[in-house]
Amino acid sequence: MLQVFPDIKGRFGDFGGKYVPETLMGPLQELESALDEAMEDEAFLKEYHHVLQEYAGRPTALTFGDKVTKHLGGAKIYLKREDLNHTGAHKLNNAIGQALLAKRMGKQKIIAETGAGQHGVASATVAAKFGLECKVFMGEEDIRRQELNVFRMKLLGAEVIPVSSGNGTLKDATNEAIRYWVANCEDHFYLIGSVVGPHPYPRMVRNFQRVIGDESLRQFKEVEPALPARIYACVGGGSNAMGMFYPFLEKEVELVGVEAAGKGIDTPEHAATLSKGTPGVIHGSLTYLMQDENGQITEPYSISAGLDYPGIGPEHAHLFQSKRVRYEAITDQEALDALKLLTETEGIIPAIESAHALAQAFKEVPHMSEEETILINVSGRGDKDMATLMEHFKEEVDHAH
Amino acid sequence: MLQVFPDIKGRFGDFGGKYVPETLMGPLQELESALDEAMEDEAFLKEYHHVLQEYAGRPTALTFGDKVTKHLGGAKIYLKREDLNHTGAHKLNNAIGQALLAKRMGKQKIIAETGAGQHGVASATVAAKFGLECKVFMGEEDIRRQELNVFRMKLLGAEVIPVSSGNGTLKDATNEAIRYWVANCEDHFYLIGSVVGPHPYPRMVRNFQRVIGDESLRQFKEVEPALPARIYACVGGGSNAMGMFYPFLEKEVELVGVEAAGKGIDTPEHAATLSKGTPGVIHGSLTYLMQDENGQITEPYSISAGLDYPGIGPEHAHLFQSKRVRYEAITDQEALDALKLLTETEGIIPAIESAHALAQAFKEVPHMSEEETILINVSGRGDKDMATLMEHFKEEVDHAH
Amino acid sequence: MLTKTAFQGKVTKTNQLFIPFVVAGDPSPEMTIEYALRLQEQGADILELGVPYSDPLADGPTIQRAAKRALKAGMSLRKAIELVPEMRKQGVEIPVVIFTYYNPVLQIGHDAFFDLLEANGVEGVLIPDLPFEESEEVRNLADEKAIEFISLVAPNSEERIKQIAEQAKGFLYCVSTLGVTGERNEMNAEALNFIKEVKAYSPVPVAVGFGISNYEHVKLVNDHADGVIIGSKIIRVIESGLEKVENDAKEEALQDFSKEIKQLMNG
Amino acid sequence: MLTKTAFQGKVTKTNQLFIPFVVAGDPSPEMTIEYALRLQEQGADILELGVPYSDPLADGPTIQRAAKRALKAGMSLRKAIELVPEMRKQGVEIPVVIFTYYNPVLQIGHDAFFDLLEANGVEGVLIPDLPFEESEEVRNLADEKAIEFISLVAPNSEERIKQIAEQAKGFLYCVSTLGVTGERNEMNAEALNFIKEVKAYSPVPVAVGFGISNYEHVKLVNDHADGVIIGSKIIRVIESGLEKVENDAKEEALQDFSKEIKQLMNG
Ligand SMILES: Cc1ncc(COP(=O)(O)O)c(C=O)c1O
Ligand SMILES: Cc1ncc(COP(=O)(O)O)c(C=O)c1O
Repeated sequence: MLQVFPDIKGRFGDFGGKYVPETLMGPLQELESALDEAMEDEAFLKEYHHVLQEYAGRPTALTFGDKVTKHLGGAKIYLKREDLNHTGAHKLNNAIGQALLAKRMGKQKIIAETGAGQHGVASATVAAKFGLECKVFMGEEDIRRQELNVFRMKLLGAEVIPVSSGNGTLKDATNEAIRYWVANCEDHFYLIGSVVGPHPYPRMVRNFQRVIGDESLRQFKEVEPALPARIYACVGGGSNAMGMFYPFLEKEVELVGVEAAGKGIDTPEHAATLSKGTPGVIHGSLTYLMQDENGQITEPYSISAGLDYPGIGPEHAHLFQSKRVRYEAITDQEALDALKLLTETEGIIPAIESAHALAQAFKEVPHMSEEETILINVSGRGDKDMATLMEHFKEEVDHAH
Repeated sequence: MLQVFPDIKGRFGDFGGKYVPETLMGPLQELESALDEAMEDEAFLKEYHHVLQEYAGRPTALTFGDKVTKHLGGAKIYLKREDLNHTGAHKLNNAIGQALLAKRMGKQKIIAETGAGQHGVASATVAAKFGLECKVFMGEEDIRRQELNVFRMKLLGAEVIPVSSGNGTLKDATNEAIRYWVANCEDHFYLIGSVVGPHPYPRMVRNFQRVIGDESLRQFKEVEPALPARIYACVGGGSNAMGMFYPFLEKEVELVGVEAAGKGIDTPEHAATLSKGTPGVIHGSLTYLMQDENGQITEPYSISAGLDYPGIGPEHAHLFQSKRVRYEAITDQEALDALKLLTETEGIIPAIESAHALAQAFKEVPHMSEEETILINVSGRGDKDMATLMEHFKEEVDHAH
Repeated sequence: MLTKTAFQGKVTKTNQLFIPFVVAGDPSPEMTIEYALRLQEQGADILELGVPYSDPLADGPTIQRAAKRALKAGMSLRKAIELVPEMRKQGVEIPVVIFTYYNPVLQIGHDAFFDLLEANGVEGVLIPDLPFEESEEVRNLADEKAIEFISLVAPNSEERIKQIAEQAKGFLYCVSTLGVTGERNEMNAEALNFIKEVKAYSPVPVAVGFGISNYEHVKLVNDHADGVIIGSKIIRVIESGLEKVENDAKEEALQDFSKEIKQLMNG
Repeated sequence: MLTKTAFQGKVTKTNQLFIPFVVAGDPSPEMTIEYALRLQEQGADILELGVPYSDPLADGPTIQRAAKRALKAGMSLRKAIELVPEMRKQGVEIPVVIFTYYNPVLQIGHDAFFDLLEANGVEGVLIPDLPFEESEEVRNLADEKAIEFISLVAPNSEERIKQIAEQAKGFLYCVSTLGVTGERNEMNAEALNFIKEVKAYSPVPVAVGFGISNYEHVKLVNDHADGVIIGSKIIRVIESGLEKVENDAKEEALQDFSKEIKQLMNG
């Protein structure tokens, strides 16, 4: 049965585990015990769901995309609106869960890594809301690229710590956050932003994100007689996808994870970990990753900062290997086109990350029947991507009229 | 009884009416008839509420601000979270209502005015969603200041029409939109963004925004035994405030509207229409406005583009005159301070507009008893204000750690 | 052929009315009087004296520019009204209609406003943003003071056309095409039908405005209505002479103006 | 006083162990051999030969910099292992422990990796991100090949301290303070208690690492443990000589190096 994953060693089939310096084994054990207790505690779960509802704005809407459906022809398109979450993406669901757990464990300080800044903002947000001290590790290159989110975190009271090691991007920020945690695990809680990292993180983050799928299942039943034929979600680390997929794993629904093909998976510039990577260890977990022949991790590329990660959650590696989930890859250009289409037809500007899922779905629906339905997880809103979008579309829209 | 306002002539006490060129009298009459029919039509109301729920993400949350309450001491602070609405502010509620009405009237083209771009984005959004052609009038000065929102509207497929008359700001954009409507009223629907303009706009917009107050009333009863002692909302044109206040007008609740005092109401640079203006006619309505001794409308000032309007909805003028609502004014600096406080304590970055309501409430709660509760309408999120906030806070937050 | 009485007999011509519009104070009060005199010379029957306003909802860009110039020169509603006796002194004899938005009137107050009009010998008043439904008090005051309150009707006034036309005073201002003031190149056939309907109800001359900018238009309107109202076109002629006025070639500018107006009205 | 056997008798000294760490290929394979020889001269008992890695989770900035230099110079896990016979040829006789992150090992494959270690005469292996729970297969392979699999214990390993210490091979690496590698100025009293506990369980010498950067540290550690592991400090000495190495003053750099190491170990 799928639901018994991960096993006691934190394995999803061949993947997962805890590949960490000895100093972290204690803190991970402490985390696991606290997590297991918390997830059995009605009061904890109640508080988590209460905060989701009265603070984050859940449940997020399930929107029927009537216009885009008409435009494309074929299966009916439904959108799960994680873009309506407070702070603009699904990331907050997990941040809330972990922050509540940190508080419960008596840790007054949290650390987090961030690439584009979405998880950093979510972490800074829960730190403010729950009165925790917050340090966000962020690559120097990303700090330059995401000035606005850096400011936002600081305004929320978080300290943003520039990481100059490596290439100064997400992978390096994660390394540095882990190093800092190693040295300061006694009173610090490390709030990881996706279903990656050593056990129990992949399980914990999935469980704090499964609210997406749980809600979708319930909402879908209210509006359609049958479950969707396919569900699409983009995959960076894989948290929005796992959160969406998990409650559907044992249902008869085709699940499609969409990676970033960047400039094309036949070029060196992509972030299609499952399509082009190989198994290995990254950030404490055995999973697929992008690496050279010597096992050195390589720098990924995607136009969307949130998918620009050389690894992937170990549960995805397992679902890939077991073929339960189909994984596809979408290029920058395809994602941008899908973003534009959704914007023009539905008045929803999605995050470029989410646009990868949209693009794959938009490719497929015209070949499906009108009786079928599909569901796409719109993991976040596009506000954060405006600078990028302007670069790509400014001329086009300026000449539209 | 308050609820009978406006009367058949569109009057709220002494205020309101239709002070428009003769050419608009026909279209306004047509609009009024269509509106009256629609609001009696169960199917129309059902669709409006359906779109609010499954597209805009309503109901928006009612959040208890436990940390800011503890920080300030005194009455318990509740926040109505219009910032969680799709596109980031209450403006969409009204845009949805009017767009549905436009469709019902068979008008395939909408026009809208915008200052900072929030209503423009909301209009462009509903235009995309409902398949309407959309022209947004925007002052040239505002276009320069709000590049991002301009791009967003264009990406949504709207045409942004630069207005160079006057000072190239909201007032002038509104003039120009009205002029364009005069010339093109046959097939164009004018989608006004606040409770201003000639009858029936103030009533219509209020009724499309009252969902804020209706929800709040219901949600408040679920969490507190008594109604809030006071309710606060910022007032630009006055739509979020009217929407919030309306269902409470006959309840025993003190209502507080908060205008923008800019650099101080004793300076020439403010937008405190009720505090410092006088009755007159602006944009087709008899109400309070800011003008010189010759009856020329003067340019207002506020750090928040959404409050930077020289008039105010006529219903507010009436509620001011009848003293049912108390109106206060908050300076730029006070609003910024309140914004920072909410951000740091609750992890919510509000729009600077909304921060005016917060600031007034924060002044008052310490003098209230802990048994009392208050409710603040957080009309929008602060994402759109990041550039302004960076200017004001960058140094401060950079030196915080 | 004009048969109806208007302006208490001051407008007695039997041919078509020529009603020009200028903005008081554009570019200066003195020049406004000069232009008024030239317009009278060219056969103007009634002068619409526009009061510049910060937010002229019913005006196109040309008149907006004129208003901006006049405001810059310090013009106001009160000053515009007080310009009328000055005009008279210098020879303007045709009736003057003060064209003003409502807000400045409100600030002076209805009674004071009409006292001012009366005291300065103003014959008529037109308030473009005060439609029939909002104007009862003002209309009554105008009647008391025997000042003509000019009403407007538009093609889309529909069942209100009759109502408005029947109570019209002075002359009835017909908006020939939908839209704000400005120059357009074609007359609208539907508009002509509309004029016919208006004439059937109106006790006073029916003049057509909004968009008349050349002799062809004038002829077309005169074939159907009792007169033409010309605004933006005249402002543009004034505008084209601004440089000369500024450079002390005032006389030349005024000669050009007269020539252009003559051409406009007579082909 | 050291009494336990380690490295199949190759470590036979009865005084305290000195276990230096260098990064293979920093700044070049040749120089790594030179430094190894100098360390042996200064009394090193075992050499930890670090394999540079792109994402060294357990290392501080100093070792990260060294890894970057070595990667730039083309170093890899395979090349690092193949450097060992070269060292032997040039006179390095002390046991060599390959220090590598797990991912490069995985890419070679467990069996191939141990074949490679064996073929090149490597005595030990340390994989900092392969904790006890994940290392069973690797430990078994190491045993088969009679290669010492070096384990680490940390103060927060708690009930696992006993488990890890009891199965330790070669020597047991004690993480003296929480944190990644780097230089610190003070030794931690709690850490000393922890060392005592570890020694009680361990069948092999207990060496302390992480943060040892001067003679005071060395003395303090030697008072309680069986040896010291010194990494970052040595890398910094190497770093300070980089310029000389580049400028063909290699001999001088090596002399400086020896002097500094001597000072570090003997005060
Ligand atoms: C909107 C959005 N979607 C998706 C992702 C990718 O993360 P994950 O794959 O963990 O959902 C991110 C990461 O920042 C994101 O911001
Ligand atoms: C977030 C927000 N609040 C308030 C306002 C002011 O408008 P109103 O007074 O109509 O609510 C605006 C206008 O753009 C706005 O964007």
